[in-house]
Amino acid sequence: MIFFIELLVSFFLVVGAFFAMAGSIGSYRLPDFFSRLHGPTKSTTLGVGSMAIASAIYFSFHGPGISFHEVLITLFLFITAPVSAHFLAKAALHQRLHQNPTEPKTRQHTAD
Amino acid sequence: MINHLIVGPLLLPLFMGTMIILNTNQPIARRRILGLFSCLAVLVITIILLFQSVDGPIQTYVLGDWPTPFGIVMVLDRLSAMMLCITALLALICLAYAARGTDRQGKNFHALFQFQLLGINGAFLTGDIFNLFVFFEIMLLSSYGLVLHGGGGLRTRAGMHYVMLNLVGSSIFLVGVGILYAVLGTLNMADLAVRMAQAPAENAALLQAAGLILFAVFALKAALLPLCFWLPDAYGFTSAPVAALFAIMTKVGVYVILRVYCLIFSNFAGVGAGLLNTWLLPAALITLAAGAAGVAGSRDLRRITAYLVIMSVGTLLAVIGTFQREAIAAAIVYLPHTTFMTAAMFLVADLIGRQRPDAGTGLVPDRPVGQPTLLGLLFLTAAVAIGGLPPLSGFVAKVMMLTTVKDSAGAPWIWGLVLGGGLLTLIALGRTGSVIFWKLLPADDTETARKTAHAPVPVHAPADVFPAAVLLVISPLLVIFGGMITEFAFAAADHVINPVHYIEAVLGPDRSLPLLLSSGGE
Amino acid sequence: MLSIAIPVAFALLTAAQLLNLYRLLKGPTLLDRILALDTMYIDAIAMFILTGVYFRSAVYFEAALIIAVMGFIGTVATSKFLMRGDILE
Amino acid sequence: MTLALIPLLPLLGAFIPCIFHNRNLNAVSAGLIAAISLILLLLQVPQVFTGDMPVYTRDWIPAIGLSFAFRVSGFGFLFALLVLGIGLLIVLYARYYIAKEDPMGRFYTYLLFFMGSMLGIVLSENLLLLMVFWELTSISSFLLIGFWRHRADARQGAFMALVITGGGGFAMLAGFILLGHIAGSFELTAVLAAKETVHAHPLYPVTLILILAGAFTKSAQFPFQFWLPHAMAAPTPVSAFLHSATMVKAGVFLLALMVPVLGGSTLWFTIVTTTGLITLVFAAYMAMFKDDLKGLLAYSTVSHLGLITLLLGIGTPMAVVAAVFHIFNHAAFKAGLFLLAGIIDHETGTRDIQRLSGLKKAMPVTAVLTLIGCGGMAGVPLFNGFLSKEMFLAETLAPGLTGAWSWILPVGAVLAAVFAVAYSIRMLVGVFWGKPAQDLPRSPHEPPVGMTLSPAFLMAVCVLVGIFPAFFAGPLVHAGAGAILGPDMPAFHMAVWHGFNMALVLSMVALAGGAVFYRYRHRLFDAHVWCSRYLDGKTLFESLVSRMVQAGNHVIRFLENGSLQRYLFVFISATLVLGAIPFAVSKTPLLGTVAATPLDPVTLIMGLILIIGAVATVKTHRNRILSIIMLSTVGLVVALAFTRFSAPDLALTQISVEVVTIILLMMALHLLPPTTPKESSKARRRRDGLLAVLAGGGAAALAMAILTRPYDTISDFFLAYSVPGGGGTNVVNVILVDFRGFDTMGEITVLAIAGLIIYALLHGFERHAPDTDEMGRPWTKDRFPMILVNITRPLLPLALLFSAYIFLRGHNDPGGGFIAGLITATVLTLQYIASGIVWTRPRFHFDNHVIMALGLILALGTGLTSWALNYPFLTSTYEYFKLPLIGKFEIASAMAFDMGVFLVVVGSVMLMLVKLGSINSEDARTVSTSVLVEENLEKETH
Amino acid sequence: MEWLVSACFGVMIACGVYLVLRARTFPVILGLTLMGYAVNLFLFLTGRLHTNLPDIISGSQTQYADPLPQALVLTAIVIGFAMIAFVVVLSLRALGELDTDHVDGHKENPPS
Amino acid sequence: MPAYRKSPIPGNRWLPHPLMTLVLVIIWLLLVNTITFGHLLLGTLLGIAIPWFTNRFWPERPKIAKPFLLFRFFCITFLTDVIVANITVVRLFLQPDISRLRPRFLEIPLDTQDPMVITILASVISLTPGTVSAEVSDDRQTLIVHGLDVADEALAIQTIKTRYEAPLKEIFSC
Ligand code: NA
Ligand code: NA
Repeated sequence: MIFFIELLVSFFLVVGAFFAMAGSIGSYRLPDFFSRLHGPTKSTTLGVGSMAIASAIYFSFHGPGISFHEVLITLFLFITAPVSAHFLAKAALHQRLHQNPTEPKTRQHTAD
Repeated sequence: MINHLIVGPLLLPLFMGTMIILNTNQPIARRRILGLFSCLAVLVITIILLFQSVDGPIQTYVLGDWPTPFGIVMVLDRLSAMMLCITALLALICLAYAARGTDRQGKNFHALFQFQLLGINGAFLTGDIFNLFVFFEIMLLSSYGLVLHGGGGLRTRAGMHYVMLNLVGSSIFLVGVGILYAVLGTLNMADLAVRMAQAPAENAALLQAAGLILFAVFALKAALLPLCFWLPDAYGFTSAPVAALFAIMTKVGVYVILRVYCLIFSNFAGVGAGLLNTWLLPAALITLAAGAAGVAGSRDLRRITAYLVIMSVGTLLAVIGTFQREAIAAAIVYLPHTTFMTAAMFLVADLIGRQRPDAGTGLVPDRPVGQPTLLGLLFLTAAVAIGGLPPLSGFVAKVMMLTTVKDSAGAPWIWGLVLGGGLLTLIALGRTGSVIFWKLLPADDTETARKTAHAPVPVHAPADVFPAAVLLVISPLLVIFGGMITEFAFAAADHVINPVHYIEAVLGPDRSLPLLLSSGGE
Repeated sequence: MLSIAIPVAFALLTAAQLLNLYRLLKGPTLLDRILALDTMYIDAIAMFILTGVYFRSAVYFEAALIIAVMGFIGTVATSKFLMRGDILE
Repeated sequence: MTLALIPLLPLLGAFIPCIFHNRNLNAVSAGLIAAISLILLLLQVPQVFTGDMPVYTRDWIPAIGLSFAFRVSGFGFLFALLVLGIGLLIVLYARYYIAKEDPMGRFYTYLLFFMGSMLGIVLSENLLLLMVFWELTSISSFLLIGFWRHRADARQGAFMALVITGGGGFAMLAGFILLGHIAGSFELTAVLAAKETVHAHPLYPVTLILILAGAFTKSAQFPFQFWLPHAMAAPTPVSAFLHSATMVKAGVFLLALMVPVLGGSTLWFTIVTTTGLITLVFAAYMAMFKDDLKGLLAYSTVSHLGLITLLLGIGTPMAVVAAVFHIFNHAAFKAGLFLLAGIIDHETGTRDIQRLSGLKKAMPVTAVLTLIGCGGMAGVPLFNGFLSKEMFLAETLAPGLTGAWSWILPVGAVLAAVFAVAYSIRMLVGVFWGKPAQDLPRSPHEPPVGMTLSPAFLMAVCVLVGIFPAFFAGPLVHAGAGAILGPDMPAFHMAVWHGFNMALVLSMVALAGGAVFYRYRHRLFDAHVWCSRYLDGKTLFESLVSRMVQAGNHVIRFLENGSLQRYLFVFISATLVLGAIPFAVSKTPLLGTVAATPLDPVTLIMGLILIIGAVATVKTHRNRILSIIMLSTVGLVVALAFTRFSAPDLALTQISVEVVTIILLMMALHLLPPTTPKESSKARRRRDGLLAVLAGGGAAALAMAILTRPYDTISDFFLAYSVPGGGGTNVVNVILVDFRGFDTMGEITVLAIAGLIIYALLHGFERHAPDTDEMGRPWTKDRFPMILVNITRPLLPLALLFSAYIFLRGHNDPGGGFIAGLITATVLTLQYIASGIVWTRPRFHFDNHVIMALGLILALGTGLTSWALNYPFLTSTYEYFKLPLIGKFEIASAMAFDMGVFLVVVGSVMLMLVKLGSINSEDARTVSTSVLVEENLEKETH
Repeated sequence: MEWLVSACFGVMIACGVYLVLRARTFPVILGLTLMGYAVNLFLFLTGRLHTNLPDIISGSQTQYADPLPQALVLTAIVIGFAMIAFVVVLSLRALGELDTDHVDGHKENPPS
Repeated sequence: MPAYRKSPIPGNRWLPHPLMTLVLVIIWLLLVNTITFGHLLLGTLLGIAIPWFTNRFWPERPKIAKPFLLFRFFCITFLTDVIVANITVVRLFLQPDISRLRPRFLEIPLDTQDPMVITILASVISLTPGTVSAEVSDDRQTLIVHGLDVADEALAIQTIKTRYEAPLKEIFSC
């Protein structure tokens, strides 16, 4: 295989994986839910997109013909990830607005 | 020439069940007709198959035309033909009973009934252990639906226990099948038998474990102690025609035990040989004893009948547990008798209970039933048959069982428990009969009676009583044609106890050769 | 080149999954856990893609796409459960 | 065949009286049937009296040795004659006795049924056939005794009779089977000839005891005597029949029948003689104190049966002759006495000896007849009982008896005879002599002639036999005893006067002693009251039965305590133990020889995540939604594992199923409590935890055992034939839709059934969901968030396209109908989540039932097409086509099958979800019922 | 590798068993689901562990994973899903009929 | 709940949704990863059949007034912003002192009430620099956005409005 192609694939793979991990680091480190939300929504999505591109390049040069279908994954994630995030944020907002001062017993289970 | 009739008892209920689904929003009469027609047609087919099997060899039907052991195969030997026939007849009768109103108590009764039939028939026919799992699931899931049909707290609770136990059972079944495949590399039961016979010694424990794990599952289905506790509530609280139909369900467990442990773990099966020879008999005897205790200790006719089902399973498996040809023949004679008669008792109990507005089927005095002579006669016939008193079928079966097991090591125990259990049954049913029919309350004797004193007691139409009567008529017929039936039973037992026949029919003579050699010829 | 890149990518993704697991177990709120699970799904997609490249096999593509679809639906359903209780109404 | 008809006529004709509503017709028809039977019996006289034995045999169930075989031996003839003769008399008598308000037809039906059963016993040639009739008498007597069903004593009496005699029957059945087994045949002729074989067999004692148990219970021998007096609750004609010629006589019949094969051993002698003696004396003693006429007669019957038993126990030829003779005599006088007691009861309204008095004025004929009967019963000379009793006394003195027996027997016999005289006098004198009673329920007078006819006939027999025994009874007794004894038959002569001998002395002692006892009876009564408390078998029986019921109840309540947790615990433990046993017992190693594959860190960490997820599911299980989320992790990692180990199809399926499952769980959770209370005790949690750890350990060991073993599989066939045979490169899919298509057929049936049941369970089921979440927060008012709504719109066609893609490629690449179906169902679900049922349902307006059904039909139809080409069900075919421009493409029949799968999946999953979603919403329920759907959409559109 | 997979299977079974033995319907259902996952995994294991040998017949591949267990697992997954769906609904129905989610219908919590 | 209305887009009974058909054909070709006439035909078939079936589910369809602008917006503005935004965000995640972040909510007044435009806008915001859209007010007048590190609130709002809302409004001509 052409070295350049391999380099390109390697680059996209590592960068993608790095972004994915960065997203998780974000969710690991950040102090509150709304901030944590940013990591998976943006970084992880982009990371996976990057890896999909790597795959597309790889298979275009390895398979029987050009391979673009990985783009569909990226496309789909780009459509859905913001909606997921929006939904989670919405739920969090809703819960924050209606925070009950006297928390029932079960709360202790929820928050370790 | 392919005998497509063999899959008739499967495809017909499946098709008709589907047709019934399509008629979900139509008047119920249409679903009833479809269901009854299906049962009738299946009955005709199974009778033809039964007659074919009497003289003919074991027949096979290879689905998809793939060579065995790769494709799934249906196997029709004498035993499975008989089981099919019993099921079809019972189903027709129960459905006729249910069509008098039970089917209106909930949704989708008729479709579920057909699928129930499909599942049971499949379990009898299939020659593939994983396919057996699939049919078990069809059978169980339909039975869940039927058990719960009509609703109500007690019924739902009992149904839930039944469901959850069997769901765990299904998981365990898969583990058992998995081990067999993982070691022997096949799923076809005949092929499993052949490979079992050739399995090296280092796989012995694993294969035996598979066999015993499967036994736990089958024992649950058959309601063998200590796995029978779900039964009294489930059968006692469900609707009568369903309980009656379920008289065959425990027999599916018995059938499968007979099949699997006389084929895959037969006496010629090398490392798996005679796996249950030491286990089955004691378990069955304890079951029989526990069933007898339940019969003696219950205070409701339906529960008594449910325990009678447990007793009959104990009896059957105790006799089968000797693993002798003659004893198995006796079990084959006993099986239709006990199935039909316990089913009949469920229906009779329902007929009685509906005419006792306060007590139902409970053993407490109530006002007289509306049709004492009719119901008394039905009850008496069922009681005599179940109690093993002559001249009805229970007697013949009992004599045959006692005669055939007399040389086995467990004979004294079997004799003692079968006869003692019979006596307890007699006592319990005698007591039941005298309380229900003879120990009457005047119409205004008690508080509750006064309340319902003017509630009209429903009078059973001939069509209500007919199904139960037909079931009961089977008993004397089994005696009158006892000669033919016992002859058939011996022939059927031949097929069961000698796995070579089965293997030869499924895999051809070449593959059965190793087993034949290991068994030292025939 | 790829023989280095792929293990590195695997290591990064696995580390990401561990971090997700931490958040999943730690919470503190239910939404944090749902978010962590959603991230696990998406990282799983990445793992599928990477596996496909590693094995030079195209059979993992559909699995990746289906995880994307199912993960989305799962997250939406769970969030709606928290907000409305009723998922289908 | 004539032979067989004798018992069969009454049996099969039993229903005939029942069909008439006229009392005379009832009686006439019954009488006619009995008479025909009698005539058929009498036709056998020439043969029987010349010593021949007519036999009729037909095979019935050879497998168990049951044949349809009858014989008329002299003994059987004697019995049959009694049964039919007395039976006819009773038919006549009952016509007058049974009250108008009682169902006479039913009475005669039972009676004929009973008669036939009894005839069957005495005429059977096959032991098992005899058993059949034996138990029939138990059943029919149960019905007869309980004829007056409203009376508690009748019910209890009937029940007791059934249990005791039926239970004895079970023992006898066991004995018969053993006997037949030892003798090698169930044919009576063969069995009776097998004395040596039987006696030599180790099972002889068991056999003997079992058979005796049957005979003794039936004949009410000690200690089973107590049921008989309570059977007196039956109508008197029944009692007369049961206690003279039938039922109880069946026991002694059987004893006599068995003498040639079982008799002659010490064991036989000891058991039978002892039992007979105790019964004889004890019952005679009890009879003295009975105020009820029938009670007195009942104990007398028991006592006389003891006498016969004793004779058969002694077993000498003359004893057998005496026994046969006494059977005949007792039948005659006892039947007559019962009928007379019935007359007294009928005419005075009471049977209480204390109340009755001086009836001889009002009822002279009855008095005379009773006198004859009592004479026979007491053994007074010139009445028939005297003759056989004297023979009996003579036998007790037989020189063959040694040791203690030599004096116990005669003493006991005399004592019993004394009591017999005493109670006979009491019956006669107490009722007919003395001052006429004043306060009787009815004013006494003679009964109708028809009613007197029967007892009169019987009493005539008593007198005639008593005076001319050789003429009237000689041939019968000769034939009867001869049939039992065969060549051992002694020469004897029956006459009133045998000369002065020891037996006569004893007879006289008895008569005198009896008179004395009667004179001083009041003193005895006082003593009796004290000891009778301990002698009531009925109380004992009832307490036994109720204790048995209680014990049974305890057992089942202990075993079946209604706790699912316990059942599951038992089930899982049992499985675990069963699975462990082979490893514990055998020494084969757990692990095989296949080397382990190397572990990579990624797999290790994903495995750890799975383990942590599973444990977390348990840890968090009280907080249910949290637990669901943990469970999702497990599902996800399992899907990853499938991918890791070369199963992409499984990964696709697992992940799809998992999400749908989670959605289902959450939908249920909305209505269920959000948390699980902490209610198990610590001990239980530890116990469950231990079982869980053991089960998990066992499971892991099992997996290791498998993974380290080599195996040889049939799968190579699938790999080899997938393309050439099934036309697909995705072997897993080809297995599913082709090689093992039948499994898939079943699998989609399961799905459809689940849909049906869920529909049935939730139909009409409504439940209100909580108004707030578990923390008390209100639900958001934004039911259908705009952004989601707008995203799901374009997503639907895209996902459907994807679904089509997955479907079409399934045969050759990962995918297939099932996964495609799940994708379609979930994206449709997404529409429901986004826009609600009310909006979505009309837009996806197909009836889910119909979709499911069509799927099943499509799969079924695909399978059936192969029938047309004479191939088995589900035989597949495929063809490659080449079209210009399009190129090569394949059409496989399996695709149509897969389409069926697709439809079933979509239909059933949608059915489940929509039904589940409609539980707490009335609007949704309304719109879900398909009839309204189109209208709704129309309304919205305009 | 075999050790790890076996351990995973064992832990899932253990957790499933523990949950199945609980007194409320919901944990029991969770347990059944978990057991279902575990058993499917086991059934899959009967074909042993294979890396990168998917059962798609192609000219370049000479070895394949055992396809039969995979087919069995697919069937088992579907059946298991049907069962879980049913039992979920049953638990609701039982709640409606018995007014409690206790598996034995007990309304009052027995003291622990 | 959006009201159902007749399709505002040209199309007839047999081809209710030409644009969707085109998109589906393209996606089909992407999925199968080959371009042959057979697949083009199959894709077209599906592209016609699926909208025909799903027509009822998508009653209100966006009108794309300026397709070219759409292309430019997504392929240039959006894509670069996503990449830049991610690098920024990753920097924030990895910075040693996480407490230096200035997370806050922004309330963005909306100039358009078209649901589709709001949806796309919200999505775009979520994928680009440090913002996640959290809620649309009931009256569709404001979009609440969470910013991860907001220095100047007004500036951030202004950027979003000019950089994303304006072009989107133009593309969908509302
Ligand atoms: Na998710
Ligand atoms: Na008196």
